[in-house]
Amino acid sequence: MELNVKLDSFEGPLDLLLHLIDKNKVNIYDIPISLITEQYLEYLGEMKRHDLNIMSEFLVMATTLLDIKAKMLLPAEVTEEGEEIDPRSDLVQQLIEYKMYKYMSYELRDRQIDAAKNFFKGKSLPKEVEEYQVPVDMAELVGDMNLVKLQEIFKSMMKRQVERIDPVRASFGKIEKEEVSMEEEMEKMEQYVLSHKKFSFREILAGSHSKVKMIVVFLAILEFMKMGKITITQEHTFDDIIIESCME
Amino acid sequence: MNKTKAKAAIEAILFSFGESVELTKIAAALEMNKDVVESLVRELMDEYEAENRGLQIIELEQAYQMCTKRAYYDNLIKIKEQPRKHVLTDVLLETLSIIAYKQPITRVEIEKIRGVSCGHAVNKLVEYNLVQELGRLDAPGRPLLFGTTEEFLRSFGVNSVDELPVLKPDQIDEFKAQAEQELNAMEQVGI
Amino acid sequence: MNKTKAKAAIEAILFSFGESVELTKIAAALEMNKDVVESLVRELMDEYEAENRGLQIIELEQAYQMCTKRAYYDNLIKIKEQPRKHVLTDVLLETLSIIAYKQPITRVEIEKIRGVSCGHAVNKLVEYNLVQELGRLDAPGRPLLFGTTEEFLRSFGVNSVDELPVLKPDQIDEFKAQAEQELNAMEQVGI
Repeated sequence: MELNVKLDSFEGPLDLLLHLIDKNKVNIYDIPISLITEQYLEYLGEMKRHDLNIMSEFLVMATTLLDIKAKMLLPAEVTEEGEEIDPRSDLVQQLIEYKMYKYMSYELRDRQIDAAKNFFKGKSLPKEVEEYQVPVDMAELVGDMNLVKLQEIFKSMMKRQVERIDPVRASFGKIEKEEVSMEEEMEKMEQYVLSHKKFSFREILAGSHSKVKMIVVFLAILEFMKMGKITITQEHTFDDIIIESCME
Repeated sequence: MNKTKAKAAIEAILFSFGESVELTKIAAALEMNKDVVESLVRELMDEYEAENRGLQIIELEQAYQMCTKRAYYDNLIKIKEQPRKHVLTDVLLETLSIIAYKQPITRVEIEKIRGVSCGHAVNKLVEYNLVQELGRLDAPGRPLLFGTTEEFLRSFGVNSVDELPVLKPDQIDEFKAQAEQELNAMEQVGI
Repeated sequence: MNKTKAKAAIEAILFSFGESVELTKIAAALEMNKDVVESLVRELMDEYEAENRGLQIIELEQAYQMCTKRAYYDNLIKIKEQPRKHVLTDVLLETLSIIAYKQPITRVEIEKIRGVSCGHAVNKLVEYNLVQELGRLDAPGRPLLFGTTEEFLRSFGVNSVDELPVLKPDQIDEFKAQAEQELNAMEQVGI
């Protein structure tokens, strides 16, 4: 057999198999497995070995073929209904499905060539339409927001601003590096949860003077939530978050 | 708004937006019932079929878009450059046809059909905006599901994925039966 | 090419350009005499005048352009209106509340309170006509001062800014005291 066709030109092992079936003019439902396996392995021998990824895909098929070949030599397995199982049937199924999509891909290519003959155009809205500003529906925009809620938001923000100014650190003259250990914080938090049962998120964060500590406290809370040791609730946006213990 | 004016308005909308416009949007713009608008668009599409029109209206899954008829490509290409479509290799086309017919589909399923890995091909198709992520499969590992885009329909001249040419997945068996019949017929005549 | 097809081709050309196309260009695409093409364009223009068309062809010094008839501008605007949904996000509400209670206020002062930049939020509030520029502060850089608008008062049901329940300076001291108390309580349990 001539090996003038390089493996690179095949999309994969199925593609190569279809080529061999076609070339030998054999029936896909009755593949002469010895012949095809032999030819398949010959191709593989010719294959450039530099791309292991491609190579491995072809090798998987080679083992499948050899496996089928071996099974063909043994007495046929029989289904519950007493029908003989053809060891090739799975491969045939796969080949037919692949062949169908391959056929469809040619069909798609033709369609793409035809469809490229349609010209589309971009947006060309008249100036008056382009410049039109959609009026804002104030009732919809403001929704159920009202002055009382707005004031709550303002208050909570002023409070946050005060809290950002660290009262303790401000009285210190120098900055000390703070070692924060997750384990330690978890332990402390667990005790706090046990002794307080119900407390506020802000309350607990106020004790954290460094970003690292805040993050660790936050992580500890998340961790406890995950473990089901606490539940959290928040009535409205901007409200304080209430943490409750679930531990006995 | 009478029927004639409504159709004229649809024409104006499709022309000036250029891109595809959803049926619901057209209906809202006309302040008319969706079903009525759909039948009007269809009437308009039919009218555009007439020989004296150089344009056509295409359907893309519940959306419509105006474009030139293919017959005038030769005239247009003389004075206007057609934006280049991506050249799709065999690998890309195969992968695309599998996605088109089996969507929503995971990468592993595509690979099972093709017998080779296809991560690169899928990424390329997503990059070309022919394929998109459709969400995740509710299965171990929550793999991504892929499907075709509106751009796919436009690029391949298909109205909807349901209207893809011939074979649908459930037709594989039929296809097989046919092939077997042919085979038997051939054997009978001794080929 | 017969007259009907030539006119259809002209329609396709004018559509695909969207902008004005010179007569010479159209003639080149059709490989037809300029004068013949001109008379064909005029015929087409007349046909477009019919009531059932939403488009028109206008002439611009030996060039032609396809565009929407003015009568259908309202329909186009309705489509533009559809996707927009305005909401006051948390960021906008925070910024608005600061402006409402601290007006007139500069952007830098707002940022000092919020701890993050707010240029985008302020612009958005101005666009929504809830906030307006009140002038400039007599300070280095002469920064803009912002305050609430009449629309704000109307929308939030206030008669005048004086009616805004104001936070008094001693309330801020109270916050500070509260914060310190909480802090001490926490330190006692060692957090």
